[in-house]
Amino acid sequence: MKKIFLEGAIPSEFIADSIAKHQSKHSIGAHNIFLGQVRADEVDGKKVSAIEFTAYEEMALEKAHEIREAAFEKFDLTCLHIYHSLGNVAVGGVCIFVFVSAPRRKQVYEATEWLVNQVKTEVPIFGKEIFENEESQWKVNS
Amino acid sequence: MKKIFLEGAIPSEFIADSIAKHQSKHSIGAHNIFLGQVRADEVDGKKVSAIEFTAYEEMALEKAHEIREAAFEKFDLTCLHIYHSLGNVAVGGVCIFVFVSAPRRKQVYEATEWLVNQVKTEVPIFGKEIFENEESQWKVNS
Amino acid sequence: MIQVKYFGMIAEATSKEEEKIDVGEKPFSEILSEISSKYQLGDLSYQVAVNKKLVSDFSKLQLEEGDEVAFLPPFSGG
Amino acid sequence: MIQVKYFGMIAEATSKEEEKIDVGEKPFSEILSEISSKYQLGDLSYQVAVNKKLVSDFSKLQLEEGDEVAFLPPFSGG
Repeated sequence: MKKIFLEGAIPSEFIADSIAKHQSKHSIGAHNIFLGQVRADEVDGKKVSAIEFTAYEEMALEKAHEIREAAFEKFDLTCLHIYHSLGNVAVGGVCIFVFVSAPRRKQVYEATEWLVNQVKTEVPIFGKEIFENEESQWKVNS
Repeated sequence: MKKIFLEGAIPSEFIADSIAKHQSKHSIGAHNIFLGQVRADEVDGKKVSAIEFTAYEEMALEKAHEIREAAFEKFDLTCLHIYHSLGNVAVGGVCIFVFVSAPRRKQVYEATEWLVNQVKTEVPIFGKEIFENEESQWKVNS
Repeated sequence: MIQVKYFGMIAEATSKEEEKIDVGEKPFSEILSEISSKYQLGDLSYQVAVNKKLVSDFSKLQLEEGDEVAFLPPFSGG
Repeated sequence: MIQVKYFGMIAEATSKEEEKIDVGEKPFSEILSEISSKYQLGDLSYQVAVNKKLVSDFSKLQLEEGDEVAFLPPFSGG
């Protein structure tokens, strides 16, 4: 089962590394990358300062595996990667990184969108928004 | 007029830098990145080893500017960046980098796709595929 | 004995992340409602997974020794 | 004098990337066909830009001193 979790924010160097690793695959013509970044949302005058992520890790890995298999069935892809943060990610930090590669560009946008939506709805990850005043509320996906 | 051209392949460090620069923009919740990578296509038994790009640079910058303006009209974006290689890009190298950021993810995929298509059809850039045997042919966009 | 796991706002309500429960021959639905009343989960929204699979039809399910039951509030990754 | 620029496979056909041409009072369409026959561009596909704007209706256009005319083969960036 491929690992998907990283502790804390996903560093831009990690993303650069993933990109560089694909440059030896000469059948790839198009990459599409989605990054979710923690936004300083305001709720009733309180500002989000971080999101704290927890997960049912074993089930999440199984689900991510199923999603990968389904994506390869559904789209013409060369490879795909899903990464998600656990623990604390401060505003401005990247908490989800989805990376799709294919011979041609046609399907990569749709594949990325589909994958991000699958991760949000099917993978047991739980985000808690921490406000600057240290109050918190459970994140609700829209 | 924003600069769009880089000499040679676009390094993964350049992409990482662009990502890192956006982490201080706390209204952003979603990034979408498209990367075009030079493929080792085979044509009549000859294998592409690189693409050599030239451009009508002044017109390309004006066109890129118009495309940017149109994208901000059309989609709800916080910022967007377009970069393209000039000169020689070997197989596996990234020759186009389109980077879209928005408060929410909904429109970023479509905006990226639209931008990439606009660059391919509206910006006067010319690619010449160089084969391993040093023959060449002018690239045709599909 | 089964292993029960709680996540997110459910773990806040139960004040624990996991516990072992002796279920004997009780039907699954009865176990679920005992847990729900013990921790007053009635107002919370959650799904239940058994051995990492979401369960929609509780009536057909009979737990076995060593099963893992998880209480999962709405997913909010990404 | 106008500045004429050639790109991509057109520059290969003309064996030059730019040149200055004295056009006098000649209509634009005549200048274009002179260039096309001089370099045998007849079989090649291209668009023409004047001062960095693509021109679709040649008949209405009168060039002025210092204008920049570009011969652009199909775009193939990306």
